[in-house]
Amino acid sequence: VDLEVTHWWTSGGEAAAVAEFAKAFDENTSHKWVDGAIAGSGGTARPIIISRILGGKPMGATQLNHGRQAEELIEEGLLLDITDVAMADGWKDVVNPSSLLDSCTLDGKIYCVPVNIHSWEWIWLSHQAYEDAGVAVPSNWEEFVAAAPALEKAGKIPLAMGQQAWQRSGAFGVMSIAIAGIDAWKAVNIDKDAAVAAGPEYKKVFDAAVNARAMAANSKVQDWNQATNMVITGQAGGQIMGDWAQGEFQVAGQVAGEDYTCLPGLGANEVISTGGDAFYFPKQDDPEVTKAQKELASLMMSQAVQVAFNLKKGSLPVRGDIELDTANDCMKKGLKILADGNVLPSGDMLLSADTQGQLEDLMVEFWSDTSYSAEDAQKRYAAIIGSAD
Amino acid sequence: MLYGVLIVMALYYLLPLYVMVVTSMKGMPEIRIGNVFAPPVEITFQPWVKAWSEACTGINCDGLSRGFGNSIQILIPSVFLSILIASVNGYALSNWKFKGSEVFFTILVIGAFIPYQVMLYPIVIILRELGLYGSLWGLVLVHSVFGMPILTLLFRNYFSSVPEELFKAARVDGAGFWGIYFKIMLPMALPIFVVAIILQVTGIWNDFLFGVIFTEPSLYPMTVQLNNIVNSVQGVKEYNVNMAATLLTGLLPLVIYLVSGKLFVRGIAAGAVKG
Amino acid sequence: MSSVSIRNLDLNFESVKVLKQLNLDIPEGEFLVLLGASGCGKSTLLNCIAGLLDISGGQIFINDRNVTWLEPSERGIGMVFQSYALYPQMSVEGNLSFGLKNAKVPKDEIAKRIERAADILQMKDLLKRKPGALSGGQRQRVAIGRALVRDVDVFLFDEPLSNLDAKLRADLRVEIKRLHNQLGNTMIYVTHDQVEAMTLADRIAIMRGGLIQQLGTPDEIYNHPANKYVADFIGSPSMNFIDGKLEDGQFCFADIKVPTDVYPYTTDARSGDVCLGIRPEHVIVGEGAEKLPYQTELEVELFEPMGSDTQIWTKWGGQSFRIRVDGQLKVANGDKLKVGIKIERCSMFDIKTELPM
Amino acid sequence: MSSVSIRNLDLNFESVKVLKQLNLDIPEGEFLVLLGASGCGKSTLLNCIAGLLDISGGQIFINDRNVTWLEPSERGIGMVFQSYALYPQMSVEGNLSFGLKNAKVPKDEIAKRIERAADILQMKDLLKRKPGALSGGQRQRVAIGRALVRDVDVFLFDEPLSNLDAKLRADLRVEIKRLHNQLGNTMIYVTHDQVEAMTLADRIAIMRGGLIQQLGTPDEIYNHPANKYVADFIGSPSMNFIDGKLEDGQFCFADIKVPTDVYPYTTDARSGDVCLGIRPEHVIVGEGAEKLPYQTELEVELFEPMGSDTQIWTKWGGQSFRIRVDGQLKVANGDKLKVGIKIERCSMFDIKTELPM
Amino acid sequence: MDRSKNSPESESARRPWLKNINAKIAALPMIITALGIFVGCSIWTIVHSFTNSRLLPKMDFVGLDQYERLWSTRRWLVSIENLAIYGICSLILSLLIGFTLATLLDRKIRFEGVFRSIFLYPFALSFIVTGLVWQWILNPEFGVQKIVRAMGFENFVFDPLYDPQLAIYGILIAGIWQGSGLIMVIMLAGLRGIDEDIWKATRVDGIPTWKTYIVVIIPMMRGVFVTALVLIASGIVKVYDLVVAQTSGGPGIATEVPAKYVYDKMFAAQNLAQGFAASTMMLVTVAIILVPWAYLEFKGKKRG
Ligand SMILES: Nc1ncnc2c1ncn2[C@@H]1O[C@H](COP(=O)(O)OP(=O)(O)OP(=O)(O)O)[C@@H](O)[C@H]1O
Ligand SMILES: Nc1ncnc2c1ncn2[C@@H]1O[C@H](COP(=O)(O)OP(=O)(O)OP(=O)(O)O)[C@@H](O)[C@H]1O
Ligand SMILES: [Mg+2]
Ligand SMILES: [Mg+2]
Repeated sequence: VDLEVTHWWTSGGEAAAVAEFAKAFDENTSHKWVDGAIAGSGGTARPIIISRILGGKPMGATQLNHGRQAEELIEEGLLLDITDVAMADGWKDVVNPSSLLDSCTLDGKIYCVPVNIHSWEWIWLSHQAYEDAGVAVPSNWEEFVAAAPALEKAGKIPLAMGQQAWQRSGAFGVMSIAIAGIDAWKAVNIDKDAAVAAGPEYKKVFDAAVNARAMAANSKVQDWNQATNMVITGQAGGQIMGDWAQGEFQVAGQVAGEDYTCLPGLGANEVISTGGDAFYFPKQDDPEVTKAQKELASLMMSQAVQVAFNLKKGSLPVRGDIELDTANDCMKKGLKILADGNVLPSGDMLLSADTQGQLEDLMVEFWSDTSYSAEDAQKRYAAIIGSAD
Repeated sequence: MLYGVLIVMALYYLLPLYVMVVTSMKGMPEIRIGNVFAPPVEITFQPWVKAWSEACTGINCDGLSRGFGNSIQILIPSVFLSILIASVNGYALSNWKFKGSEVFFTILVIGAFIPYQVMLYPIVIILRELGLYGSLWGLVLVHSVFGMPILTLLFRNYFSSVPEELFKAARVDGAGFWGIYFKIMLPMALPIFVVAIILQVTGIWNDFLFGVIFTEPSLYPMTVQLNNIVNSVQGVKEYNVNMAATLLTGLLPLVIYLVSGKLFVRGIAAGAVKG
Repeated sequence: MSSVSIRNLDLNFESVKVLKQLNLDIPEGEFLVLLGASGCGKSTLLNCIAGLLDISGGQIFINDRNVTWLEPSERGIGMVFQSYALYPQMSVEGNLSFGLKNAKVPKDEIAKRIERAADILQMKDLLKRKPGALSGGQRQRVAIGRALVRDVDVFLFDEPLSNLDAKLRADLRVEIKRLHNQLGNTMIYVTHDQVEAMTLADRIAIMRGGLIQQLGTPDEIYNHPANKYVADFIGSPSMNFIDGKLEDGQFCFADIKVPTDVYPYTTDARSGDVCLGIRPEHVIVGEGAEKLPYQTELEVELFEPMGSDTQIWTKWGGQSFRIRVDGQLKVANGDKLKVGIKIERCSMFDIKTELPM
Repeated sequence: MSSVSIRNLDLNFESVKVLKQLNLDIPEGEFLVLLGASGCGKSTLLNCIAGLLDISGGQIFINDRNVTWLEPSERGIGMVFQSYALYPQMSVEGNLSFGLKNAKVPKDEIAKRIERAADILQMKDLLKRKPGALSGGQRQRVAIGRALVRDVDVFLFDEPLSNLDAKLRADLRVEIKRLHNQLGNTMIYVTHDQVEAMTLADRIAIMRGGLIQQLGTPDEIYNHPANKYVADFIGSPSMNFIDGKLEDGQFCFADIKVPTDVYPYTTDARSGDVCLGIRPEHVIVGEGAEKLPYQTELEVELFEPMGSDTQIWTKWGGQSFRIRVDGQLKVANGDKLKVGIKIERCSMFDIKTELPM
Repeated sequence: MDRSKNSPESESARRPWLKNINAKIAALPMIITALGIFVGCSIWTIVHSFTNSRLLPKMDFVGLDQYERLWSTRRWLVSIENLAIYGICSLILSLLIGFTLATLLDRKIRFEGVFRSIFLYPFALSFIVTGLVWQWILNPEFGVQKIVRAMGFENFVFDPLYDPQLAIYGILIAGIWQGSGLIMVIMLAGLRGIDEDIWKATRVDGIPTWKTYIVVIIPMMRGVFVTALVLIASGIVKVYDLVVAQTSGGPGIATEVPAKYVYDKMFAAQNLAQGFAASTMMLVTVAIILVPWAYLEFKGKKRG
């Protein structure tokens, strides 16, 4: 059967990664992968995906951020239960960290295949920028802050930052892990403890964020990769961005450790969150299609496909039983942290899209409006956490 | 003086087009270093080729050409049906008033102000119940519905300006509702049809949201590829390809505008002037 | 046998009553003209007969058939409009055959009828042209032809000539009259031009505010108007009205007394406020004046030479008074004219009821 | 002193010559009517005088001032348009004062002038209304008022009455005439309605194809037309033309010979193809007929009673012939009428040159 | 004589209900659209705005919660303010520019067709394209600012899209560029419909041309302005693509608009009910402004 798969991976590396899925599917099964790519972020793709499912003409499989996004679809019985595949392939044993599988599980049943791990908690630093400014490349957040005036004097932007909401909200998340500490972070994000959010640990985060805001004031790019480009070219000192950024450094021919430095957890708390992408399978009437869906699910989790896919995508595989020899420096750092178990669940899994949306709104405003004080922002932040569901 | 103002205004309107054309013929390195207004040092048509036949959408790398056929396939029936419905509406509203007809019309005009995002889900559900969801005809229907307010307004105004006596003469001659519509009104309505066609071609050709929400990938219009080319969040932005792609996508409505400019003004004159 | 009869016709536009309990019988072959000022409901009445307006009450019969709710095309009527209402995209032939094709008349029959109509209206060589390429008069002829080919019993005309210039209007008027003589159909003709009405009509219905004021032959209407409105409306230049009192068989106004013995009173009321209506041509100037029972002298205030005759504006006892003299008579402002008035041809109206005395 | 004079005026629209070397002198206080068929250039000429069209050649003087290149508002003219051209969103008062305010005329002066205009045109109680709430005649009056308040030397009228119905037209015609008598301004009046021309004009200029065919008083034009075109154009009902030959002092056609001794020839050509023009009123029916030099008998083909008189269509020697009789005379189709023709009042034209003989 | 009694067809004296049935059938699509889609969907939306629907519409009523939250959200307030700024400016400027261009073109100029096409062509392009091009031209790195600086004005600053105070005007520039051509054509058509004699009358009255336009011509073009207004206003309320393409609402939330709020809440934040509440507010506003106007404009008016 022709199995249509929708996703929003349309850039070069992403498309190449998807192609690995398609190739494996076409070669290893009797079915055919029909690509339904929609560019833009989830905001563009999601209504399309939901409409298709609601309209009774669903696709065979679709990308969705796992976590809470799909809960309602599952409750409505619109998504296929693939527990049998997971049991047969023993996912429980191989998926690492296991939280990835948990977020695909509702009432003990598994509804999605996690395909990769992305982590947000990185800062990328430009060696050239610091050289030009005559200061050493920082090794943690404090040093980074301390070096900022020197950079500015040299006509550089200490912190590169794009305009998109998710970048700003993400950067704040990274800072809160590094500055407020893991316990406080957990209290806020897992327990939704508004008191902690309003408390002194988070006050530090907001103060730091005000500082960061000043450092990023002259960064006028829109897209995240344009911001990354500023780090690559030495116009900016650093950028807080997820692990996907290193793809850009690679394309530019830069070498980790020589041309740039990556610090997980801003060099303070070396932990990474384990977000990532997952595929869901809308329920279909045709048993043939169901069979194909399950075959695809199984295939996506298989070792060979995981390796092929993640190498192209630049993300970490979801299986603990894979060695990635070809991985670069930063990726290896990530793998090590992963192996050590210093992991946190990602915001996607903990907060509803609505809450995240509100946080993004807050962060967008906070980062772009210098008159927005730390106190006000923290108050609002605590309120959102308090009302989170 | 008069011409001076006109020429300055013309420059303002032409500037973006110039930028698009110029950029689409530059190589990427040139774009990075130069400014947007500089003419290309080395003219290249590679971006056009790429936009048309090589740019990737997911794993399909056949550029805009992939959606072109679909766009045409969507465009023709949508334009046809939406104009047919709207013209019949306008005709009925101006010549065959019945109790409440003006109320429906008023609702229709207010409908033009509803942001259509709001209606996505209910329409999905309606189409599902009609069994039209995901098909070409479902999309055609959606385009007809959303084109209806403005088009009906134009047609109504136009047909109101046709002398009532003509309509009476046709009734005395024994022509019925449809007879009068097809044999008398349609042949006289060329200018307003041109206007309607232009508005609809533009709207439908440039539509992205409906095309992608109410159909399946095999029917995705060209704008989906355009969106994919232009909106790829990650990776380097190939501005030259983007511009080439946008120009390619806009070509059909542009040509229609240029060809039918005079008729357009005439039609507007007939359809818009009477409030 | 009457060709068209209308019983208690009511027509309202929303709350406005435009036609009120109107009755009308038109014998077969009659040329009836509906005449009245703008807005009096002439077109509305015609549209009701044609079935183009849904009536609010009453009934309409055409050839003794109740057609009240029939479609216009089923009533056996043909209609000619003021703006011609030709289908601009069809040739003359197409215009003529449109109704027939709708009625599924066989091809050769259509051809025959078009030929006949083209013959009658002398427009054989126009058949292939589009209306845009025709002159006003030719268009009007095509419009008439369109009714002609349908072989209808009743022709309805709604001011068919008012868009034409004076000369053409006069010519086409004669043509329509000829056509009526030739075909003998019933014709109902709406106009607000009294010359048209007078020259064309077998009978004229004068309308006012949705009511028929008088129905009669042109002669009756001209010479025996049913009320002051009709008297005023008919006649060009129009009737002079002098307000005064009837006292002892004399009409008195200002300090003038006109003996009215010769006036054929229809009521016995011999006194009261009345209004004397005198048509300009019943005032004789010069030689003939002396023979008349009442004579006076009037001063020329203004004159309008019109070629064949001249209109003269004067004041009679302070009231404006218009007379008509031969075009050869040379007058100048300020001239004094000796005039005689044919009192026996005058009309006298009660000022309050506006009815003739 | 002439109020308006036009010297060698040329006007081309692109390559089309609409006015050709036109000369015209209008004395102060004259009421000149430009009369002609549609498209002959009347409005064009008027617009040139007003300065609304840039002329291609020649000069225009108003009150002996060369205004050829002045703005319309500086020429001392006021203009009244066929479509009234009132400013729809302004009240009558606004319409009247708009031009004055713009010329910075003091407030009280404006008020005075408006009052005067309102007085003259009897529209005091209309001042606050919008044009949309006025009847056709009232609108026309406002349009005239707009020219009036500007205290101009020359009034230009472009078919000011053609959008009105016949009755109103007749009334307003008289009003304009009165206005002229009262104000004494020069007035140039365009129309294609000959009745208007005849009744209003001191002199009429008959135009055709951008040329003035004849310039003269209404009487001259009616009784001594400069050519066949003018003869045909003027007169309602229009002149009968009978084609024939002039042989031995007799006008011959079919087998009829009419002695033409009494006709005042202006040329010596006593033979050739000619055309005899006879106005309907110069054909006498009944008593008077016997006294006339030429008599014949004609058969009534069709008659049009018009109240005060009746038009009768006959054939004379196979050619269509129209006569006018008193409205009291009862006729019927087929009646034979004894008629006499006032040959001395006829016109005779050379068929080729169309000039009178 | 009394034919109505013995006539065999006296039953036809009643009004047949089937009269004009075709017209009613033909109007069905319109009726269905008006009632089923526009009214139906609006009611559906309003009803769901009182629920706490998230990803999928559900009938789970929570009263006015969504509205309370809506009106305490800064982004929504900013959106409304932006829409007001954008709406008013765009309305005025579109009409002004459209009308000015139309008057220029109406003065019997040469190459009218060329100019007209130039002013009109942007309308053929989608908002996405418009947004993209203008984002680019206004970009300080390689757009206008760079050019002017390259010409020697080193301190020249022109980066409307990056200044929160100005960003909405940056969008305005693009919006007007795209839409004013159509308005111009409509105005031009209206001007062509003005009686020539009016022009002559004003010249005889000695009114300057500019004054004629303002005092006489514009008031006469009411119908044209109404049509133009409907077109512009319906576009303004729905403005979305342009913002997304040009700024994605940034910098910060400086260029957020209500339609984007609705869309983001419904689809990105998966809070349908919040989006519905926002769109209900938009609907209500539109209705408050439009219904009385539409009533006057269309209901009471007779044919012709
Ligand atoms: N569709 C309509 N709705 C409301 N009133 C109407 C309508 N049509 C006509 N009327 C009114 O009905 C009255 C009669 O109109 P009608 O057209 O019959 O007049 P008329 O005698 O033909 O006048 P005219 O000589 O101007 O054609 C007028 O007062 C007019 O305002
Ligand atoms: N703007 C123009 N461009 C080209 N030709 C024109 C223009 N205006 C008028 N004409 C031509 O000039 C000739 C005279 O026109 P004009 O309007 O003066 O006629 P008119 O005598 O006023 O006719 P009417 O009685 O119909 O008003 C006509 O043949 C007309 O076609
Ligand atoms: Mg009428
Ligand atoms: Mg003219």
